[in-house]
Amino acid sequence: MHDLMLLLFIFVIAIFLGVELIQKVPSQLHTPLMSGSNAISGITIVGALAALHSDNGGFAIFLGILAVIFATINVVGGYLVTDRMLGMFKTGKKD
Amino acid sequence: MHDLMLLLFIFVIAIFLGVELIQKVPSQLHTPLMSGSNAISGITIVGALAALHSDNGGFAIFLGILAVIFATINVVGGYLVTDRMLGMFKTGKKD
Amino acid sequence: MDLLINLSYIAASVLFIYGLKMLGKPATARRGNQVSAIGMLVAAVATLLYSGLSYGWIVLGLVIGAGIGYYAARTVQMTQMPEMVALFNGSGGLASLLVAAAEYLRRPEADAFTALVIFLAIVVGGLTFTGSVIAFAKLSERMKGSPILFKNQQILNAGLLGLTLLMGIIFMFAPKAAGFLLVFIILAAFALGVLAVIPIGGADMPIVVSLLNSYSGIAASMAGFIIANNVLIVAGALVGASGIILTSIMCKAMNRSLTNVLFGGFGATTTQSSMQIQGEAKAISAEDAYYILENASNVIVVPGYGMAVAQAQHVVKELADLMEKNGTEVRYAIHPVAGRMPGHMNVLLAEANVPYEQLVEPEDVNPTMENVDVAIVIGANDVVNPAAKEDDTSPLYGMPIIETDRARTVFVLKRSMKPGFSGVENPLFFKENTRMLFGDAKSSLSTLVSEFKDAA
Amino acid sequence: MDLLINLSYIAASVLFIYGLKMLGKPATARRGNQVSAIGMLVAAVATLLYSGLSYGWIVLGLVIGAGIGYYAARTVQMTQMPEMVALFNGSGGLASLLVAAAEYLRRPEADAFTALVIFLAIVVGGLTFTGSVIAFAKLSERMKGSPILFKNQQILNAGLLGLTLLMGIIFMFAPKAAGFLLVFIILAAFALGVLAVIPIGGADMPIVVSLLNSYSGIAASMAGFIIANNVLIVAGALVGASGIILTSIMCKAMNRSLTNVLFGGFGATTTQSSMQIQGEAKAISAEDAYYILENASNVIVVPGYGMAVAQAQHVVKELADLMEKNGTEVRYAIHPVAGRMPGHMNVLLAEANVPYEQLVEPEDVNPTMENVDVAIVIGANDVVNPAAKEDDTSPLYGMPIIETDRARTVFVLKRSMKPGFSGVENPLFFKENTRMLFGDAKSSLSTLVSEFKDAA
Amino acid sequence: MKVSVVNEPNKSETRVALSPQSAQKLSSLGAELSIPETYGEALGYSKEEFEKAKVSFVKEPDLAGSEVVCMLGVPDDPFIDKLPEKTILVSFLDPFRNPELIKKLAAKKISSLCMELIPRTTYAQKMDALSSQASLAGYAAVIIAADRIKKAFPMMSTPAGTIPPAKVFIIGAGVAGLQAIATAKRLGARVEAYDTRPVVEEQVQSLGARFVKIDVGETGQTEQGYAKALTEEQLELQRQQMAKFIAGSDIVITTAQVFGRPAPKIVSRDMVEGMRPGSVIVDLAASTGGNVEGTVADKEVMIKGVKIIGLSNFPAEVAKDASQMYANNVANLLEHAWNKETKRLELNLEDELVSAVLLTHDGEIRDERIRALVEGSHA
Amino acid sequence: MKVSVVNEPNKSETRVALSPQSAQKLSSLGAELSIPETYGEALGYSKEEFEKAKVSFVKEPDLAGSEVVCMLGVPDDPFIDKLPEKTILVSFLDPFRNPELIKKLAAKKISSLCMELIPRTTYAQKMDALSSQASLAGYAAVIIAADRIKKAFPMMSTPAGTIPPAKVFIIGAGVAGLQAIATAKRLGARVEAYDTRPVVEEQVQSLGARFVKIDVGETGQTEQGYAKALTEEQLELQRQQMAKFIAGSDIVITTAQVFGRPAPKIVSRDMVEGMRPGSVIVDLAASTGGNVEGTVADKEVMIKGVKIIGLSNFPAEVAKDASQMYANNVANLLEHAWNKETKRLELNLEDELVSAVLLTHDGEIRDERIRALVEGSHA
Ligand SMILES: NC(=O)c1ccc[n+]([C@@H]2O[C@H](COP(=O)([O-])OP(=O)(O)OC[C@H]3O[C@@H](n4cnc5c(N)ncnc54)[C@H](OP(=O)(O)O)[C@@H]3O)[C@@H](O)[C@H]2O)c1
Ligand SMILES: NC(=O)c1ccc[n+]([C@@H]2O[C@H](COP(=O)([O-])OP(=O)(O)OC[C@H]3O[C@@H](n4cnc5c(N)ncnc54)[C@H](OP(=O)(O)O)[C@@H]3O)[C@@H](O)[C@H]2O)c1
Ligand SMILES: NC(=O)c1ccc[n+]([C@@H]2O[C@H](COP(=O)([O-])OP(=O)(O)OC[C@H]3O[C@@H](n4cnc5c(N)ncnc54)[C@H](O)[C@@H]3O)[C@@H](O)[C@H]2O)c1
Ligand SMILES: NC(=O)c1ccc[n+]([C@@H]2O[C@H](COP(=O)([O-])OP(=O)(O)OC[C@H]3O[C@@H](n4cnc5c(N)ncnc54)[C@H](O)[C@@H]3O)[C@@H](O)[C@H]2O)c1
Repeated sequence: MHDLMLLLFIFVIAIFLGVELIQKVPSQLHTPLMSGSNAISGITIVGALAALHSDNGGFAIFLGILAVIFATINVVGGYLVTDRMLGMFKTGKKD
Repeated sequence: MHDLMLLLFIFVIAIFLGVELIQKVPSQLHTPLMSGSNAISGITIVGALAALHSDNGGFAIFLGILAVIFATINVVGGYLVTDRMLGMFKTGKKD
Repeated sequence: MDLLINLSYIAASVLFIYGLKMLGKPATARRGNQVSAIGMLVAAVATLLYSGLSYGWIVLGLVIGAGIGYYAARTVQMTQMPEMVALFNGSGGLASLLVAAAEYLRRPEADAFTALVIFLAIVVGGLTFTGSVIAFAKLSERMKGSPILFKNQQILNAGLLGLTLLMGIIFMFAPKAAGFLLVFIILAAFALGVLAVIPIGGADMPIVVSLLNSYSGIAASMAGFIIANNVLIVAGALVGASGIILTSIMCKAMNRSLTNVLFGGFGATTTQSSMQIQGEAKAISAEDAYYILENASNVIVVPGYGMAVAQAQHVVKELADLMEKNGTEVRYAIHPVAGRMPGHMNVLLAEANVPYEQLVEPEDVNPTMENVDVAIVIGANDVVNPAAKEDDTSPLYGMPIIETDRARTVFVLKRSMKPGFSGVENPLFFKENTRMLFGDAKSSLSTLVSEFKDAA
Repeated sequence: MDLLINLSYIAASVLFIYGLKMLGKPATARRGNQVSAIGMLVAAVATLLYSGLSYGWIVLGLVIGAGIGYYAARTVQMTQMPEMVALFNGSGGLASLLVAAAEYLRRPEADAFTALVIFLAIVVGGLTFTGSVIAFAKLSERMKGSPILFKNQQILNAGLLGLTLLMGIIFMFAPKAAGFLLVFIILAAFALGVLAVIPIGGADMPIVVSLLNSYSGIAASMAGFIIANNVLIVAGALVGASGIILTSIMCKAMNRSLTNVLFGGFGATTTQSSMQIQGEAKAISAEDAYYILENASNVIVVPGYGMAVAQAQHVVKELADLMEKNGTEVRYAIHPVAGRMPGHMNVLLAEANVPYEQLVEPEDVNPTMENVDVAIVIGANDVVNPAAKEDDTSPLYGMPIIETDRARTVFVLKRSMKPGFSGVENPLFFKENTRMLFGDAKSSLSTLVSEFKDAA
Repeated sequence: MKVSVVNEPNKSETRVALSPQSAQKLSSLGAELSIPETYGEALGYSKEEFEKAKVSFVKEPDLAGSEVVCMLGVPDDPFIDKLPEKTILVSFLDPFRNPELIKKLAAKKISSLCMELIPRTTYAQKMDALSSQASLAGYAAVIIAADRIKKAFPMMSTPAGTIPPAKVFIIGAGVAGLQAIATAKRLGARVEAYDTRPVVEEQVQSLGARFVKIDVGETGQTEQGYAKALTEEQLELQRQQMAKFIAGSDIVITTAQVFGRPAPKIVSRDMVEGMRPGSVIVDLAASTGGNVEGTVADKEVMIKGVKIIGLSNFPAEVAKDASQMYANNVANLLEHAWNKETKRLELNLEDELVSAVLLTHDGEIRDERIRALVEGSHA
Repeated sequence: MKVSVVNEPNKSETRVALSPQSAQKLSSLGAELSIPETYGEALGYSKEEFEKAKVSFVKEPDLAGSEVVCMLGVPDDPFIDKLPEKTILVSFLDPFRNPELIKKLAAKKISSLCMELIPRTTYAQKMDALSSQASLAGYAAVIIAADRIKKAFPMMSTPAGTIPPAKVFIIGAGVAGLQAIATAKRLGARVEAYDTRPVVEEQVQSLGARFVKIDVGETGQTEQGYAKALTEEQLELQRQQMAKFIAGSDIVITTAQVFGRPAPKIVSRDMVEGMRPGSVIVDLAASTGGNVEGTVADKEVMIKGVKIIGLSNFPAEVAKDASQMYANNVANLLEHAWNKETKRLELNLEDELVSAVLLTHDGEIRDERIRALVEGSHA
């Protein structure tokens, strides 16, 4: 119970921090920012990895593998695509 | 151990949040903000109260009472003084 | 080992925080993304330190996922990036759903709280998944972009949502016994995702993707609660919260409200019929106006007597300069009778050093008014009064005006709804595409200027 | 019960967060303080729900504390508030120390981590206490305000700090056995607080109080670790972090660096002797310059040819207007030879609608230059060159200049260190009170303008 | 339809009533334009430009064959004698000061469109020649003042001492006054302005100048936006308070007019003498008698070192622009009254604007005030 | 020490060399000032003001008893004949065009402080009468142009059509040119400027005007900041490229001077004829021969509809300010050379500034270039 409360605590504070972090974003960054934060939501990979416990049942393992695959797609694809977008700004029309 | 880690976690995130919260403060608010956040640091009153466990030894109780007294001074005095300062702004020279 | 893992998680969270913050600024965005990627690496590697993991399967999953992700990210065309992001986002949501399901299988005798978060992770993850897939389909034009509407849609949605919640409550109180419900919950979540996105028009898709992105963060956070993992919770919450903020920023930039986007499809057919009868003038705040200007590529400024009264000529020039720096084309349309003496506007604009080349006459600007993203009417009134064209009983009838009413969006900066010199009511204020920015023109413009500067 | 307590703590934390945020904005500051007070109430009441507390003692402590606090807060004179804040802050630090000590007495067989945080809470709390008391004494002039310095002060401080840390390490590894050390640690902490504050001058006291405030937050946070109480940790950390930020903001506003404040006393005697030999010009960022301007009550603007080149006249006017709105008196000192033709500055300032009343001539402004808080030199050079007064070999010698070098602070806005029309080096740039704000004058000023607007 | 534009009866008039640009517009409506040879040459209009606009040149205007005759200045008797009945005449007619002329026009059944009678509505502004000419007059007044005074307008902080800005005081902030304010401000003068109508305060400030408030009790304006006449008492009160502003000014520009009456005398000889020697007064109302005591139209009068300048024709100082604007005003008026189908000018008395501008028609004087005046002068 | 300020030999000169303000300064230094009766009256200076500054009025200046004599315009022979030896004379002397005069001054052992020779350093600017007068000349040139042209300067978007801004082209952007640019800009004209010295580009832009680049190869300026003369080839190249700018302008103002030489001829008759009729040229260099072919000093010449105005004395158009500035320049010069202890003017040849300005002293011509010239004219 206590643990959960602490986690809830963390959750609440992190929400506030998330709100404060993003203040005013120029329009050309909307998509990259969305994409970049989408990549962070791939953090679920940590959960997916943890799910692949060797003492898990077969189906759970199967689900776990799928979870790892999808989470990894999100992480790898997300970061790379964001990086490509941002890389193009250098040569982009503005600045 | 795990608990402590979570608390540490909370500590770190709260530090970041504290940094983000205060961005640009007009000079007339410097003192009230300092005073107001000083009142918050009186949160140690929670620790002081918790220290007054009935199963504590006499000296600990004594320290506890002192702790409660000082913490309460900080809290009560801090909030009141801040409120007085801010109350005067209404009629103050600016705006 | 645990200590190391936990410290790594703290480090990863800090990296995410920095990364997100940096992503919001043009100068640091790319490095921010890299910082956050490092955070992800740290978190993932730390997780591998847990004892008892099946590394074989892990490697298998990682390799397959990384391969697909890498391939997709490398080969996607620049123009297709938004839909690719949608797809990635969907897979993140699905992963959270799978994590929840797997955890449930491992410990079906969960307590109520864990059951609750399992339920939430599955519902949010599931609807993120299908919603993202639909968004992908609409963006990539595999599906038609226009809103898909049918009768009783709202009732169906509400019913399904209710049913899902009901199943959730049951599941929460008897997680083990009601395990079979999970299958239905998953299906319901999938259906909800589809239903939520199909009525939304293609143009609003970026906003939807951003919202779904926020959801996938929440799903990850819920998954974090299931396995009591703090980095998951923190990162998920960060994404969830910042995603909502970003979504609302994007809404403002498109001059939409979030409810409008989400439920706009439903209203679409009815709003159109709202009549010419002068309805209500819609006010806008300078901040919201900024988001629209920031996105405009073609702006005309229409100054009038109010600009002179407010002595706003210098700020007008400053704003125009900032917009030009932002890549927007800005012109000043000067109506011959604007102000209170011939050449009134010229005197003021010359004082503010507006180059003569940027001044255009109504005849020149009216024909292309449809291409004007925003017309900013600054303390002008009679000279933009559409009654001069439309209403042959108006004393202004027949006078050529600057036809700002035909621009995509019109901002009218004035202090009240009062008429101008001629005393004639102005129907422009009540048009669909008009927004009133009330207040002294100079101070409204100053606010816009500082919004622009803040963003830089 | 525990659930309720914990939820209350979460609520209290959220209230603190909102309260702090609101405290930073003039419009919401007072309500912010109230919100945070409610948070405190919630946290305290929730704590009372813990079982096994000695309510009698608690009530005793609360009543005494509240009485003293109430009395002090009500009766204090407005002018004495800063010192009162220092005193309150000191009692907070002392309370944290006491909590730590009491906890130690309760469970002397603490683990290393707990011992560490006990040690930290005691040291930080203790030095906060005595430091605050000294600050109070200096502020209330119970003690002389000037820095108190003696020989080998630094060595003494470093030695004491080392000794304290040493005791801490010992204590950490044998908390029970080394319990007696705590007494010495407390004494050392007290001494450290005194020693840290006495060498600091009275004018810098507000900064010191702000820093000590941040410390007391840290102390509370450490106390939170001791009793594993999250609301303590969060609130303490918030105060600790925001206090540091506030401290650095205040430093900027006083044009000091933090190290300068903390160790300034030591350097004081030596810096003075650093010679007239042209040292290094000190650059300043627009942001830092803003903090100083924001605090100034008397500013003169000295425009020169560079203002014309940058066509910065409109921004100059805007900045001046903003400063006036902020309560600052602003005048423009026009040197007769500024620019490249007689009346050059007049043309530009008239264009920007600067009222003639605000223009002053050098003869009028020079005699009261000592009272000018900031002189902003905008692209002027020869006309503010002190060589004209000081150096009889200079080609400018004998020309009356605008003696900005005698103002409290001088900002010079120019793009480089290059000399002006006359080609003569300008010693003004190297003076103690001069800061160079490099860059195109228009863009530097624009940045200042948006800093002002952001703060509003 | 034949439209003749004729030479000005007043030889000193340098403005004209047709520009190549306005000719273009009228031709495209279907007018057959003719003008005297060398028309507008002095302003730099070339024969080719006019010919490109389908204008024919004539030695003597064929008045008998013209249905419409346009000009700028008030026509003289011999000229009107030459006009056939029913001719449509477009011109300034200065009706309040020329009752005899109006009577004659009515008697000859000439349909006269009187440019002074254009209503002051937003719609009609494009035909409003009083406004267009007044605006340029305001500009010209300041330029003349700047030329005549032996002092620079702007403030100059120079190594040889600071030159204070010239103080300009503008009385009457109508169209001309506002333009004068704007021009003097631009040149860097310290500008103050006064008007009896309180709405003008905001307009003056909108040009960055200071409005001087003088309390003379109840004042007002007519529906058309013209000022009402002040009572003699009010004028006295005004004069007293104004004297000190005038004394402190380097330049005074007066523009006060009351439609249909001689200009109010606002600046008395005492006030003039109260000014510093070297000061300059420009009286824009000179042609209707002047706001300043001592003004002599078209002469520069010196009174104790103060120069009073009162041209009868200020817009002619910028004759090129003034002509362009007047010509456009006329063309816009004709266009408004033009029947696009029949390609003819048809005076539709139902049309509010035409009805307002049409001073004489079918033997009748249609404007009440002027009819009263004419009949009065008769009696 | 007796200081006489004398009437100008040139009766048409309206400027004066002493103002009450400068008199105040000189008196406080210890000068005993005397001026002719009615001195400065035309500019509005009153007797009382001067008397308050301890100036005495004389019928005829007591030249024999004066140690210092100040004036503005170049003195004539009979006047110099009346000066005793060793008198200190302060005035414009136009030395390059008056070698005989200089010779005479030297011969009479007069110590002449020549206002044209004030060095163009930052320190000396307060005495720099060429600058102060040039600056006002630039202002006056624009005002005259605005008065003479039949067109308004500013752009006006009016219901009767848009009036385009006047195009003003300024040749030579020294002190006078810059002031002309500023003034024309203020009035709302579209201003372009040209100068041979490339540093001027930034200065022109600092006033918001456009700088026209014409490539004529190598040019430069002397140490004193004066322009170097162009070669004949360069001038031709310049003329060609300039013709088209001139043709497109409504107003051309020329200010090009080269110190010590006749003004360069920049605008040829062809160029003038290329302008639209009604255009105006103001030639600030008229007194040194003019930059424009056809300029006649103090006449307004018409060439094919283009008016060329070349006054020999532009600053006199704003004589009041010009006098104030010149008087301050002179006072500042005297103050610089004054010995505060002895309360006397003492010409210290060690002082760089005095040494530069002192043209003749002790029978010697001290400026090399002028000595060369005088000796040349002799031979
Ligand atoms: N050009 C001329 O020569 C001339 C001469 C005389 C008359 N007129 C007439 O004047 C009119 C000119 O049209 P226009 O569109 O320029 O002006 P307008 O129709 O008179 O409208 C001006 C508007 O500006 C607003 N305003 C006033 N002060 C303001 C401030 N400080 N901040 C923001 N808004 C302010 C007023 O609304 P709020 O009060 O709600 O703020 C008003 O509706 C025409 O009718 C024309 O006929 C022109
Ligand atoms: N008033 C007259 O009639 C007249 C006529 C001729 C000459 N002068 C001479 O001009 C001088 C006038 O003195 P002053 O103090 O006005 O000017 P100044 O001594 O020439 O200095 C101007 C300064 O402005 C800076 N600057 C130029 N462009 C800038 C930009 N875009 N942004 C920021 N800074 C810029 C330059 O430094 P950076 O390059 O480092 O930016 C330069 O040091 C005197 O020496 C005077 O004798 C005056
Ligand atoms: N609707 C339109 O589009 C339109 C067009 C042109 C003019 N107008 C309005 O008509 C009004 C009159 O314009 P005008 O310039 O032709 O007027 P005008 O030439 O008749 O008079 C000039 C000014 O002198 C003022 N005046 C009269 N007696 C005075 C006195 N004793 N002391 C001081 N001032 C005195 C008047 O108030 C007026 O402002 C203006 O308000 C103008 O805005 C409106
Ligand atoms: N140091 C000081 O304080 C100070 C004081 C006054 C003037 N000055 C400087 O001295 C310089 C000259 O000033 P001035 O106005 O007395 O010069 P000027 O009157 O001798 O000449 C006027 C201008 O004409 C230009 N010119 C010459 N020949 C030309 C040609 N063929 N075509 C086009 N332009 C030509 C010159 O370059 C100059 O700019 C300026 O740069 C000025 O800044 C400096």
